[in-house]
Amino acid sequence: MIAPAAFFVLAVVLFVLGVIAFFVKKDLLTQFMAVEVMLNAGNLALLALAKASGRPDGQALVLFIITVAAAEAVIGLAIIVLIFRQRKSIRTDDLEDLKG
Amino acid sequence: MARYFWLIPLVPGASAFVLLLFGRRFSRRWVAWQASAAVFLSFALTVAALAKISAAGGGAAPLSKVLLSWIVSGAFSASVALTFDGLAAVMAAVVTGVGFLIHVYSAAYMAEDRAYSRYFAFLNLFTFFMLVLVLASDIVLMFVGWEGVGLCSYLLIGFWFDRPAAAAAGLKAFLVNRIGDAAFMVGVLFLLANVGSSSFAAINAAPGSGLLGPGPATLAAILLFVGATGKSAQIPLYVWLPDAMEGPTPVSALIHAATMVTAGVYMVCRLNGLFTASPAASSVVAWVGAVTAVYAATMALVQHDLKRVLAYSTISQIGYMFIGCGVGAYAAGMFHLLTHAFFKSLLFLAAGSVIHALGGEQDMRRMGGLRKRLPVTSFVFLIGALAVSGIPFLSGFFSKDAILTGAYAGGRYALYALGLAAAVLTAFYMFRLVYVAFYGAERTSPAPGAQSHEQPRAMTVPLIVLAVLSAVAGLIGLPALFGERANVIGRFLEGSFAAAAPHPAPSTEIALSLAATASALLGLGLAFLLYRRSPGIPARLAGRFPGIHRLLVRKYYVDEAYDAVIVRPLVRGAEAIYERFDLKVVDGALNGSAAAATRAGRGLNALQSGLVRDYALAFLLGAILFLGFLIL
Amino acid sequence: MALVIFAVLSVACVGAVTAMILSQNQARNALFLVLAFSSLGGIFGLLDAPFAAAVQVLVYAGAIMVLFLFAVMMFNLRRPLPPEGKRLRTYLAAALALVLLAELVLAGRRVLAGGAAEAYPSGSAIADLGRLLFTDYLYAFEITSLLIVAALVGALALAGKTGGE
Amino acid sequence: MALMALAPLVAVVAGALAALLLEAFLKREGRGIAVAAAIIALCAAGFFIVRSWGLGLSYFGGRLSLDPLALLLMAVFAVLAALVILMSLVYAPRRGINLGELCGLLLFAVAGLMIMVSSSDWLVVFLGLEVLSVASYALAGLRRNDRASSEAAAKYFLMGSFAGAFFVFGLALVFGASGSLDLISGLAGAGAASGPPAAAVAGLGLIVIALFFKIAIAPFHMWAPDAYEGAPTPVTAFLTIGPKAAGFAVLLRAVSPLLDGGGAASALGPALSVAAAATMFWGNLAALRQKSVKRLLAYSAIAHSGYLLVAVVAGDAPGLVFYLISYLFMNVGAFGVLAALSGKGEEHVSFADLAGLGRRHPWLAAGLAAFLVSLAGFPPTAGFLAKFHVFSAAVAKGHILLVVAAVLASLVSVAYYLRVVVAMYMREPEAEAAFEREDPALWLVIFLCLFGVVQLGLWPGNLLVLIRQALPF
Amino acid sequence: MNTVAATPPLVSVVTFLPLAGAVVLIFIRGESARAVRAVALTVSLLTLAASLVLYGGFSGDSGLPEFVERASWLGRGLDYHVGVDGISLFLVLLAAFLTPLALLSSWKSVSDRVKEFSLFMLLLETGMIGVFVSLNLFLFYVFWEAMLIPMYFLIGIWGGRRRVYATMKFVLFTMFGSLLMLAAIFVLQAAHFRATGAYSLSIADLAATSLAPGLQTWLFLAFGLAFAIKVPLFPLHTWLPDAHVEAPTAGSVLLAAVLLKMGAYGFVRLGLPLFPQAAAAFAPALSILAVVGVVYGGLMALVQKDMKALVAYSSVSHMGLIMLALFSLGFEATEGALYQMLNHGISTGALFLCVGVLYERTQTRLIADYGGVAARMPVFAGVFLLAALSSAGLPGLNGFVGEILCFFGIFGANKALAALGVSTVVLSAAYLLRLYRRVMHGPLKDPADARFRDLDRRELAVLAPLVALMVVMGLFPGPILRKMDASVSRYIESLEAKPPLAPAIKGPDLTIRAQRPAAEPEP
Repeated sequence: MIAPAAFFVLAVVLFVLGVIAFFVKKDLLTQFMAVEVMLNAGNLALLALAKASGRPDGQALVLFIITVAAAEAVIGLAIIVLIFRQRKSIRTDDLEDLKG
Repeated sequence: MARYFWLIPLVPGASAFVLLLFGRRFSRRWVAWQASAAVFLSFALTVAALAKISAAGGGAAPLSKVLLSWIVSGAFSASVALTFDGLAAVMAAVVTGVGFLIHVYSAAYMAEDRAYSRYFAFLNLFTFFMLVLVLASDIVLMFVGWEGVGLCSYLLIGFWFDRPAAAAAGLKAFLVNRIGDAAFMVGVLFLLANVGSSSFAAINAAPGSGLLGPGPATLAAILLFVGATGKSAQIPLYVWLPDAMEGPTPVSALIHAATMVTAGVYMVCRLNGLFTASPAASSVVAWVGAVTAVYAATMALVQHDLKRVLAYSTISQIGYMFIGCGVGAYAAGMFHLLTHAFFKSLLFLAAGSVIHALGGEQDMRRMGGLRKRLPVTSFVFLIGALAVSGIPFLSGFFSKDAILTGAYAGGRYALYALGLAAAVLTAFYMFRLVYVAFYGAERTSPAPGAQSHEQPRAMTVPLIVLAVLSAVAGLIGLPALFGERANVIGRFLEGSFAAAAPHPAPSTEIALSLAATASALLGLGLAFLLYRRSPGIPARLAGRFPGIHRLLVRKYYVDEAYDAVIVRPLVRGAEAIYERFDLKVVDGALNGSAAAATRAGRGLNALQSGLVRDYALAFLLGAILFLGFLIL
Repeated sequence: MALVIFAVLSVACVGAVTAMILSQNQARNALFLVLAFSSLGGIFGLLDAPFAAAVQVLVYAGAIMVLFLFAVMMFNLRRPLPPEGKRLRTYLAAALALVLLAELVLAGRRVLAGGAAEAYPSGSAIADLGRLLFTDYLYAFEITSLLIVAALVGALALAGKTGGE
Repeated sequence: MALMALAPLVAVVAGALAALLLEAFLKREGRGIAVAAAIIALCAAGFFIVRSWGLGLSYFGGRLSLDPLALLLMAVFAVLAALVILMSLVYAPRRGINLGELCGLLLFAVAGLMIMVSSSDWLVVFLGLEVLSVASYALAGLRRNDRASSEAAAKYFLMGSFAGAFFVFGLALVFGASGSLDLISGLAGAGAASGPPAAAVAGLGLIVIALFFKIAIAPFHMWAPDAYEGAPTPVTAFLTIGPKAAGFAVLLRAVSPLLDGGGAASALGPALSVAAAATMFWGNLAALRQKSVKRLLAYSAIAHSGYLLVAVVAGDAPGLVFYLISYLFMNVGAFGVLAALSGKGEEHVSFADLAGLGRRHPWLAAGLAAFLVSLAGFPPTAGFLAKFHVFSAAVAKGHILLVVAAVLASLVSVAYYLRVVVAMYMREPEAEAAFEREDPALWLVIFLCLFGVVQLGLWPGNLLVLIRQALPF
Repeated sequence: MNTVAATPPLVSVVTFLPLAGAVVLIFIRGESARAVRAVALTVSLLTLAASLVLYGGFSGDSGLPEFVERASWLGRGLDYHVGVDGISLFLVLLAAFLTPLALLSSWKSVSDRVKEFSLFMLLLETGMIGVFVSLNLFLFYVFWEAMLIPMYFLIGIWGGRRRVYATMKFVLFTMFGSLLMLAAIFVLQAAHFRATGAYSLSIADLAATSLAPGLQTWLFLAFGLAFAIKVPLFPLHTWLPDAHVEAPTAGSVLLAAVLLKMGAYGFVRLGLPLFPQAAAAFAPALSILAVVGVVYGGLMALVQKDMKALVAYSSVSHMGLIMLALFSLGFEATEGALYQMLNHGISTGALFLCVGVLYERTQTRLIADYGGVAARMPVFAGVFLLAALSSAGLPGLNGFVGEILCFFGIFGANKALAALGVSTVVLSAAYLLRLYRRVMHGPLKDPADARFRDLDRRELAVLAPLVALMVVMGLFPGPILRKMDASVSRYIESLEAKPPLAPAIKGPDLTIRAQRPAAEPEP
C-alpha cells in the first residue's frame, strides 16, 4: 500500500512545477496550461487527503473541479482568441498597455 | 468744581476723539480753538482741584474717584480710578499749563500745515494719556497712560511721515520705549503677583507690611526703572530722544521736554515707597541719572543742531531729576521736573521760533546774530539758557541746587561731583549755543519762506509767559536757608512721599549753593571764551583731540553699536532662521514627507510594470509570506 | 505492484510537466500535458477514485487538452517564441516556488501523520458518488450547470462572430 | 420550500437567460426588452430577498442559507447590478458593447455573488466564485474592439485562474485536515480546544489568498488596477464592489470566528492586519501620481479593500456591511460621473480632461467632488461614518495600531482625491471634453448615489439600526 | 447637564442658519451675483442676530452649558448634543460676527463664481459654529473635519498664485493631526465603554471617566497634536503662512480669526479636561513650545516681505501666547487666553482686511511695493494703525486686556516663561509698526498713482465695527469676562479635581483592556 503522503508530495511537486511553468512560459496559452497543471495538482491533493482522512467525497469534489477547469478553459480560450485577433500575438508580455 | 477733577483727562480726550473723527471737516480756527480750550478747561479744573487739596492740607487729602471697574478676573483686578494728590497736582498742572501754552503756540506755528486737525487731535490725545498717567491711582491704568503717551509721541514724531527720517525716528522712539515698557510690564506683573493689588497705595505700603521682601522689591523697582529709562531717555535707552527732534518743535517742547519724558521721574516718585524700601534700586536710579547727566551733556557739547543740543540737555536734566529721586530727595526731583518743564519748553519753543523764522533751518552754524532779528525770542531764550545753567535766582538754580544738596546731604559725594560736573557742562553748551546762534555775525542765507520779523503773538505770548515762569518758579522751592516754610513745593508734596529728604546744615547749604553757582559760571565763562572771545579755539581743540571729538560728534557710536549688536544680529538672525530653518527644516520636513510619499508611490507604480509575470511574482511572494506567517 | 505503477506514473507525470517547462514547442507542450494528465488519471485510480480517473482521462486529457492543441495550431504557435532577457525573475520565481513547496509539505505533514484510514469500501464508490452528487452536492451540481452556461455565454460574447457592432 | 430560498437566485438567472435570449432573437429591437427583463429580474430578486428576511431559510445542509448577512449583501448586489445596468444604457452601445450580453453576464455574475454569500460550504463558495469569475472575465473584455479592454480581460483571467488553483489546493488541505468543507464548523469544530489543525489553517490560508486576490488585497491585487482601468467603466464599477463585497462576506464568515481563538489560527489575526495595512498603503501611495482618474479610482478601490479588511479583523459584520453599502454609493457615483464624461466612444478620464469641470459642468463636478470627499472619509458623508464604525470597532477589539495605520493611510488618500478636485475646480479647462448630456438613466444613477452618500452620512437611521440588529458583533 | 431648554432651539438655529442659506443659494438661478451676495449677507447677518439673542439669553451663572439640545442621532453615544457655555459662547459670536464682514469685504474682490464663494463661506460658518457648540465628541469631530472642505475650496479656488499648494498643505497637515485624534477618539470611546459599560461620546461623560495614566498620555498626545497643528504651535505652524498668503482676504480673515481658535478651543474643551493628569505633565513642555512660538513667530514676522505672511507669523506669535496662558492652567490666564482669542480674531481679522484693502487697489502684497500710502488714505491709515496697535497690545485697546491677564497668569505659573513671553510686547510692536512705516509712511512711490483711493463706504462698513470693538473691548471687558467666569472656574476645577501624575510620565501603555471590569457587557 502506498502512503497517502506520497501522493500528497507528488501533488505538491506538481503544483510547484505548475507554478514554475507559469513563470517560465511566455504566452497566454501555455501559461494557462501551467495553471491547468496546478489545478490537477489540487485534484490529486484532494484525493490523497480525502483518502487519508477516509472520506468518500473526494471524487465528487474532483468532478466539480474538473468542470470548473473546463469552464475556465472555455472562457480562457475565448479571451486568448480575442487577444490573438487584436494583436496577432498571444505573448503575455505584450500586454503592457495598462501599467503604472 | 474740584469734584469734577476726573474730567481733567477726559476733556482733552473727548476733544481728541471728536477731532480724530470729524476734525477734517472743521475749520482750522475751530480746531485750534477747540483743542486749546479743552486743555485750558483741564488746566482750570486742575487749578481748582489743586486749590482744594492745598486748602485741605496739601497731599494729605487727595481727591479720588473710581470711574470704572475695568479688568476683573480672579485675583487680578484693575480699575479706572483717578487720584488727585499733591504729586499728581504738580504734574497735572505742568501738563495742562505748559500744554495749554504749547497748544496756543502751535496754533500759529503749525498754521501752514496740511494736517492741522490731525496735529491737534494728537496733541489733545497726548494730553489725555499724559493726564491718565498722572492721575491714575492704579499701576495698570498708569501703564495705559504710559503707553498712550508713547503712542502719541510716536505719532507726533512721525507727524511728517512722508519724510523718511521722521518716520524712522517715530518708529525708533516707539520701539525703544517698548523695550523699556516690556521691563516695566514684568515689573508690574511682579508687583501684582507679590502684592496682590495694583493700586499705588498698596504697592507703596507693601515693603512696609512685609508683603514684599527687600529682594523682590529691588527687582521690581529696577524693572520699573528700566521702563523709566525708556520713557525718560536715560542710559541705556536714551537713543530715541535725539532722533525724536524730527517732530514738530512744539511737540518736542511738550512731549520731549516738559512732560512725557519726565513721566519716568514721576513714576519713581509715585512709587517712592517701593524705591525707598530698596536702597539698591535707589542707588541704581541715582547712578544712572548721574552718569546720564554727564554723558548726555558731553554729547551736547559738539552738536550743531539746535534742537539736538536741547534734546541732549533734556536727557541730562532728567538725569538730574533721577539723582534727586535716587538719593531720596523726591521733592527736589519733582521740583526740578517743574522748573525744567518751564525752561526747557521755553527753550524749545524759542528754538522753534528761530527755526520757524529761518524757514526750517536747524543748524546753529548757519545762524548767528539772531539777537537783532528776533529780539523777543532771543531774550527769552537767554532767560531759558540762564535758568537751565543754574545761574542764581532763576528757577533752575534752586531746583538743581536742591538736588545737589540732597545728594551731598545723603553722603553721596560721587553723585554730587558728577552733578556738579554736569552743571559746568550744561552752562557751557547752553552758552555755546547762545553765542553761536544769537550773537556774532549773521550767517543765515535767505531761505525761501524765511521771515525776518518777529513771530506772531500767538507764539510770543506763550514764550513770554514761560520765560516769566522760568525766571520766578524757583521761588516756590527756596532752600531751607530761607526758612522752614520757604520750600512751598516741598511742603506741598510732603504727604506724597514716605520719607523726608535729608537736610544739611545751613552753612553747608550756602557752601553748596556757591559751588553750584561757581560751576555754572565756570561753564558760562568757558563758553564765552571759546565761542565769543576766540572762536578759533574749538576748531583747534577738535584738531588736537580728533578721537575725542569724533567720539562726541558721533555720540559715542552708541547708535551704531546698538545697530551692530542688537538690531542687525536680530534681523539677520531672523532672516537666517527663516531661510535656513523655517523654510528648510520646518517646511522641508513637511514637503519632504510629501515627497517621500510621492516617491514611494512612484516606486509602487514602477512595480506595477504591466507584466503579468511580475504580478504573479508578487502574488507568489505574498502567498509564501502569508502561508509562512500562518504555519510558522 | 501498486508502488511500481505509482512510481512509473508519477515519474511520467513529473517528467512530462518538466519537459513541458523545458520545451519551446507549443504543440509538443500540449502533448506533454496530455501525457501528464493521463498519468495523473492513473494515479487517481491508485487512490481508489476510478470515476475521477475516468473523468480525468476523458475530459481533461481528452477534451480539454485537445482543445488546447487546436488552439495552438490555430494561433500558429508551433515556432518557438524568441527567448527573452528577464531570466532573473524566472529564477526568483523558481526559488520562491521551492519555498512554497516546503511550506505546503510542511502544512500537509500533520494530516498525513495520521496515516491512511481505509474508511470506505472501494467497490461501492461509484454508487456512493452518484448518491452524493444528487444529495449533498445537488446544489453544487446545479451551480456547475450555471457555470458552464456562463462560460459559454462569456465565450460567445468575447469571441463569437456576432455581438457588438 | 427550498424554492423559496432559491427564488432570488432563480430570478437572477432567469433574468440573465431572458436577457440573452431576447437579445439573441430580437436583435436590435430586443435590446430594450432585454434590459427590462434584467431589471425586472433584479426587482423580483429584491422582492424575494425582502420576503425571505427574518425567515432564516437554510437548505442543502447550510450550503444555501439566507441569513441576514447573506440577504443584506444580496440586496446590495441587486441594487449594484441595477445601477450598473442603468449606467450602461447609453455608455455600452456607444462602445460596441452588446447590452443584452452585458445584462446577461452581469446577472450571471450577480448569481455567482449571491451563491458565494449565501453558502457556508467551501465548494459552493468556490463554484460561486468561478461563476462570478467567468462572467467577470467576459465583462471586462466586453469592449471587443478595444485593446485595453481585452488586455484587462486577459490579465484578469490569467491571474484569476492562477489564484483559482490556490483555492483548489487550499480546499484540498482544508477538506483533508478537517474532513469538512463547512466554512465555520469545518475549522473551528475540528479541534475545539486547541483551535483548528495546522494543515487546515494552511489550507484556509491558501483559500484566503485566493479570496485576497479577488478582493484585491496587497500583494495579490496587482491585476486590479489594470483590469479596472481597462474594463468598461460600468463594469469597473461593478468589479470594484461586487466581488469585493462577496469576498469580504466569505472572509468574515470563515475567518472572524477564528480570530479570537488560539492555537494554529493565532497568527491569522496579525497576518490579516499586516495585509490590511499593506493594502491601504500600497493602494493609496500608488494612486498618488496617477494621470487617469479611472486608474486612480482603481487604486482607491484597492485601498478601500484594506479598510474593509480592518472590519474583518475586528469581526465587525455590521460595520462591514455598512461600509460596503456606503462604498457602493460613492464608488458607483464616482464611476458614473466618469462614464458621463466619456462622451462618444473614447474615455475622457485623465486629469487634463477633468480640468475646469467645475466651470463647464458644475453639477457633474459637484457630484464627483462629493463622491471623492466621501471616499476620502470627510464628514458628514457616508464614507466618514463607514470608516468611523469600522475603525471604532477595530479599536474596541484592541487593534489600535492597525487603526492608526488606517487613518494615516487615509491621509495619503486625501491627497489624491483632492487632486481630482483641484483639477475640476482650480484649473482652467484645457480642452472641451465631450460629455454625455442625453443620458437620463446615468443622471438618475448619479443622483441616487449622491442621495445615498449624503443620506447615509447624515441620517442612516433605520438602515444602521437594521444592520446592527440583524448582524452579530 | 442635560437640562433641556424649553426655549426654541437657538443653538441649532445659529449653527444651521448659514447652512440653510447655502441651500437657498444653490437654487438661485443664473449668474446674478447681486442676489447671491445679498442673500449670503442677509443670512449671515441673521445668524449674527440670532447669536446676539443667544448672548442676551445666556446667564453664565452655573458655568454649565446653556441652551442645551440633545437628540439621539446615530446611536451608541453618537448623539446630537449642542449648547453653549461661557467658553464657547464668545467664539460663536466671533464667528457669527466676522462672517458677514468677510462676505462684505469680498464684495468686489471676488467676482468669479460668486455663488460658490458665498456658499462655501456659509458652509464654513456652520462648520465653525458647530465646532464650538458641540457637546458630543463625535459631533465635534464631524464639524471639525467638515469645516476643512469649504476652507479647502476657498483657498484653492479664490486664492493666489500658489493656492493649490497652500490648500493641499493646509488640508493634509490639518488632517494629519485630526486623523490621529480620530484614532484617539476611538480609544477613548472604547475605554469609556469598558469602564462604564455604556456607549457615550458626550464630552461631559468622557471627562468623568478616569483613565490610566499611560493611556492618558497617548490620548493627550493625539488630541494635542491635532489641536497644536490647528493653533498652530511651533514647530507645527508651517501650513499657516502659506495658507494665509494664498487665501483670499475673506478666507484669511476667517482662518486667522476663527479657525486658529478652534485649536486653542480644542485644548480647553477637550485636551486639558479629558486628560488632566497628562495635561499637567505635558504643560511645561508645551509651555516651552508655546513661548518659543511667541518669540519665533515674532522674529519671522520681522523679516517677511509679504504683508500677509507677516500677519500670518504674527498669528503664530500671538497664538503662542494664548497657548502659553492656557498651559499655565490658572483661572486668570485661562480667562485672559479666552479673551485674547477674541482679540486676536478681531485685530488679526482687521489686519487681513486692511491688507485686502490694499491688495484690491494694487494687486500686490509685497511690502516693498508700497510707501507713503497714509498720505493718500488717511482714514485707512488710522484704521490700519489701530488694528496694528490692537494686535500689539496697546493698553486701552482690546489686546491689552487679554495680554495682561495672560501675563498675570503665566507669571504666577512660571516667571521665566512670562518674562520671555513679554518679549512679544517689543516684537509685535517692531514687526507691525515696521510694516506700518514701510507701507504707510515715507514718500509716495509714485505721486501720480491714482490707485490709492481712501476707504469707500463699504470698506468702512467692514472695518468700522472691528475698530469699534477694539476700543470697546479694551475699555469694557466686563460684560464678556463676567459671562465667562463661572465656566472658566468650573473648567479650572475640572483640571484640579484629579491629582497630578506622580513623579514622571510612565512609558507608553496602549492597553485599554487593563481597566476593564471582569464582566464584559455586550450590547
